[in-house]
Amino acid sequence: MTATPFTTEEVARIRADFPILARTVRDGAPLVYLDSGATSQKPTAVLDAERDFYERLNSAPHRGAHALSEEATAAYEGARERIAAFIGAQAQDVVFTKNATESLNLAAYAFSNSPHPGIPGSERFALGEGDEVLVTEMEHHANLVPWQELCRRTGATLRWVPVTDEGRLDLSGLDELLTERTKVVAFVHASNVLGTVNPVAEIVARSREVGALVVLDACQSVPHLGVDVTDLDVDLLAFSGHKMFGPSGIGVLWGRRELLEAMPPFLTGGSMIETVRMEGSTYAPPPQRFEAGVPMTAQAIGLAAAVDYIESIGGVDRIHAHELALTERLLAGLAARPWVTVVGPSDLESRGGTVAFVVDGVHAHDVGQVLDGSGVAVRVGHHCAWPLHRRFKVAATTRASFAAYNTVDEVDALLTALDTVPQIFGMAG
Amino acid sequence: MTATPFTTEEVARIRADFPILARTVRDGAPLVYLDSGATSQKPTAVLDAERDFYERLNSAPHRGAHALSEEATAAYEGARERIAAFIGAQAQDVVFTKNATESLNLAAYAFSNSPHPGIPGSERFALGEGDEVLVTEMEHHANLVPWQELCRRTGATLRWVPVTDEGRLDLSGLDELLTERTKVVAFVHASNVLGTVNPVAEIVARSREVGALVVLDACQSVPHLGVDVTDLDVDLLAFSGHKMFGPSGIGVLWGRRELLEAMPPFLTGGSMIETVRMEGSTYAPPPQRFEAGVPMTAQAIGLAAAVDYIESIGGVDRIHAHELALTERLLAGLAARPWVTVVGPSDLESRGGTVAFVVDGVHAHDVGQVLDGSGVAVRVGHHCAWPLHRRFKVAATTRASFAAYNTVDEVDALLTALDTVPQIFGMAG
Amino acid sequence: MDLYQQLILEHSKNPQHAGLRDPFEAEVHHVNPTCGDEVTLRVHVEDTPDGPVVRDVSYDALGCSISMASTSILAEETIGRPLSEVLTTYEAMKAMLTSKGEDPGDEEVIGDGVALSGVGKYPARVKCALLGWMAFTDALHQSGHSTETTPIPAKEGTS
Amino acid sequence: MDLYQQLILEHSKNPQHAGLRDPFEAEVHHVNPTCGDEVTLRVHVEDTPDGPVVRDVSYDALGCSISMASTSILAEETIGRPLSEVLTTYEAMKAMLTSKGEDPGDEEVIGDGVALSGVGKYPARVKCALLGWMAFTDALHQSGHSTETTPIPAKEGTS
Ligand SMILES: Cc1ncc(COP(=O)(O)O)c(C=O)c1O
Ligand SMILES: Cc1ncc(COP(=O)(O)O)c(C=O)c1O
Repeated sequence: MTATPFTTEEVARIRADFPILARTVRDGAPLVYLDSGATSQKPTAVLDAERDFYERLNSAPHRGAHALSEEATAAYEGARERIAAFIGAQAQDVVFTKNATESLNLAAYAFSNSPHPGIPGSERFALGEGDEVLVTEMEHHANLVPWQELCRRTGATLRWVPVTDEGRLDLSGLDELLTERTKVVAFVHASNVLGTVNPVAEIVARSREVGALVVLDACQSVPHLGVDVTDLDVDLLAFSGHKMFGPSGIGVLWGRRELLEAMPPFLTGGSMIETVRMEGSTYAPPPQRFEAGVPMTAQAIGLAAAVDYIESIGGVDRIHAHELALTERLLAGLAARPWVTVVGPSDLESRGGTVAFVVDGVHAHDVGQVLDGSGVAVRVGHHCAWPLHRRFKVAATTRASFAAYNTVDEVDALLTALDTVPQIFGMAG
Repeated sequence: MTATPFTTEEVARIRADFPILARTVRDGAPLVYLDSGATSQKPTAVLDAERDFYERLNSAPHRGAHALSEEATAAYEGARERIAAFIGAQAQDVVFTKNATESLNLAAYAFSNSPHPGIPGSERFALGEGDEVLVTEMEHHANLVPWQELCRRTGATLRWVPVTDEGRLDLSGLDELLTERTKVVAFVHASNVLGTVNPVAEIVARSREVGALVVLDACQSVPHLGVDVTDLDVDLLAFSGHKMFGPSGIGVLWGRRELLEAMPPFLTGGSMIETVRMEGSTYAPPPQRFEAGVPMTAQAIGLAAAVDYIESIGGVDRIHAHELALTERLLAGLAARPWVTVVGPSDLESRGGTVAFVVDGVHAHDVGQVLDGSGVAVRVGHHCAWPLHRRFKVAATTRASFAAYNTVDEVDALLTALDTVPQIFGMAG
Repeated sequence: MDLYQQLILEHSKNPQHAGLRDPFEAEVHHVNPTCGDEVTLRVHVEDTPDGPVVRDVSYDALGCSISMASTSILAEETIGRPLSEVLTTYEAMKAMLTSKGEDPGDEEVIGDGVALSGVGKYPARVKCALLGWMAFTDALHQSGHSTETTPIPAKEGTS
Repeated sequence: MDLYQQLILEHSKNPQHAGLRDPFEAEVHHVNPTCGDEVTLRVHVEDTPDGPVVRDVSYDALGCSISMASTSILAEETIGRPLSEVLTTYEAMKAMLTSKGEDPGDEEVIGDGVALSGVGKYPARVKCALLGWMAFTDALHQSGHSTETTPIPAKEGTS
């Protein structure tokens, strides 16, 4: 990688684009926001784009022939093109959802809604007893529970790839786990807890051998690593807008054209139909087939503005370089504190800017509370990856996750606040 | 009804709250927005509320112990309380979705996802061959296609109440349609085409007799008539935020407590769980059970601000009175033009502010285009109620739909523009 | 309204070559899901030593003046002409209609089709004007003739 | 941090009456789904001529200092006392915890519970402090004792 972290001046300029970063919390502590893995903050450009849409173009896209509706449609479809280009995709293969969770459920329900008499090729998705779905032990609940429920609905069996002590996928037993019975392999690109970046190419290659479809949870990779769907060569890919400087309430499901075409509808209603009679309906081609009802128009436009913003500050490569530099500093700081254990890779190899850790003898909730007292906002708990926490035999971890606007000083603020923890809880510090 | 229409001054003040209404379209024609039935415009107060959330409180609600997350959670749950109160409901019975279409699909999928081993009481929803679902011929696709697909998935049979020539439900054959076999009755409160307000009490009473659940599509009634869930006494009720001055990307499903508790999850993932193991998961109580993933936080807050806005201008009663006054004027104007036929009730009895019509010999698309040339934005087509249009043997109608910000002059602008139609298309005018 | 040129109104009131006729190799039914407009269309193409020739295009259409006129013009501009020329006309029509009003259309190539040049400025109406042409190329395809009948390709993003 | 009073830290490090014991009439398992904290809790209530008396509360808990301390205090404040008094303590604890910091708590009624008064200011931690109490009232309920054990009622809207 040749991209460089942001300079101090660059970060200062970036921070100025995010009004919330100027605020204080609790009793006047400046906000140190290290919870971008949960949701990122929003730059003014995104808020302006949404507002501008509402103040000038607002109307229901694809639903009218009047001038406003034409302009709204053009803006909405323009946003689709912009977002598609950002992941190396064609606009018509990008489906808008409310969040990645809906995207992944859309994918999972396709299997239990198949075969669908009105969708040629949907047999491809039909799942039943004897079929298997393969996930991993490090999945976010959003890429685990929908598959559990799918298996419940269809009688298929859920299997999973275990995780090593270092927080990497243990692919040693893959030959037994991934077989002709496997119809879908669903896994996370970059873990929202460990920071681990998984070997997509290897898993895709093995899945292709047995004819399984590959669903990638790219929630943490699209904003932080960058993603090109052609390079990744997966079948379906999901991410959320709110983790990449976009508004809440918008997500994406990308799919290979021929698969989207063979997928039965999920949410049904207006604007996803071809013809409707009381006796039955036929459905529009993708992406409309999967966008029932008045869509998240302003949010799509806000997300396109977020993509523009990312490009304007130097693109995902620089963001990644910047976040890795912060991660390196944090990992070094934590390594110097023997009473802290990092859960996940301790080096920068195949890693994103997310660091989870435990303080010996102190519950993560208490650690987080102490940090919060100094204005440092981290997330505590199982981060919607409860099975992963069970695997590491901890109920909860403390997690710091970075974005382009974080500074070296903020890493140090975290470490300084952390040093008060052993003292408060009377542990050896 | 004792509420009065807005005075000219009041409407002028209301209009000033909606920046978009100041714009012109095409070659400088002032915008006459008569398409609020598709989506309403947004007042500054709503845009400010959303922006304020993003600039001061933004973070993932229910997901953190830090100060921001606590504030975001309080704002999100405060919005739920505000919106619940607006429909006479308890906050915990209000589920946030992305739009009414998702709300109605959530309801429909509950029946095919039941019985669910983890949800006691879900047998109540289980549907199969021999069971029936009753809808009406005037449904929006959003309250028709999900039930068609549910019947396809379960083997149940879809039946429907026909519509009279006057655009009212023909309940004369209800005894044959609504029987012990009927498990769900789903119908629209106020038609988005005809303007007809349906007799909820009568249909609820008849449904109770046979033990069928009642699902009400309240998309056009919550914003324009006002709704009290206790008075209506239905079982589930759906509406969208964007039609009531709220942002796009937020909808509501309200349900009776004991029914929501017995409903299996629909979208699954983060924040809707109780415990998660690789082997299986258990689920949170409502409303969380139905809100998987990072929610539409800013949008919920925007919708609460929309509710405040409605109250601030005098409440739904005055809005309804105002819209009826405009409707009366439009109906009179259309009645005076023998080359126009209104589709739907021609008087104000049980009626909302939506008027659909056809011009003899001229396709609605062409009518709409001519109106648009004068800045008058109406909707043309089947308005996502295709079977209703087939019933009236028209491919498409032209629809004007009102909101609080419309004026008497705008009704006249529509009529004036309409008078050019016969002339352009060489019909007797 | 500049959109409704006299030629369009004439075609839409008196659609040329309307009605469904024999013989034909393929019949298709297309709808515009936003407004419910429909067209049933048949093609009869004959193979000649000089290549395929469109002998007949017959149709039954229900729609707005733009879609009616466009289908009428389609019939007028295609019946009796070599398929290769007809496909050129189709491409030229499509280019004009999707040009957002930039391309005024070449009367040499698209004949009365130039009357539809105003449609490009109204994106919601482009589908109306293309309905018949989409049905036509689909019917050609189904009757075994090669066409460039892909739907309007989505533009590539510009990242 | 004002939240972590000495008393809380002591209770959480040395949870009083910890461990699962016999006899008991009901055992329940509660979790806090946001952080994964868990408690298994048993109650033993004896009916006496003067009404039911809580003879034992035993538990196995895994959680943050707030939830550990709260459960420890719960055991201390309930074991050996008449059920009616214990329910009053519960209501007072709940009122203090959900008061957003307004209600400092009455030491007469809730004993060491006052050390948790700071929790009310941190809404995300209220669930931690209530975890043991929710389990306790649930266990009472399951053992057939009437309680006011409804979860914190949602506030009515104010339209
Ligand atoms: C009566 C009715 N039902 C359902 C809907 C669907 O609402 P949405 O598109 O917001 O999901 C609409 C509006 O489009 C409507 O008018
Ligand atoms: C890896 C991963 N997958 C899925 C999700 C779910 O995303 P959302 O809550 O936006 O639907 C998240 C974030 O919460 C995530 O980090």
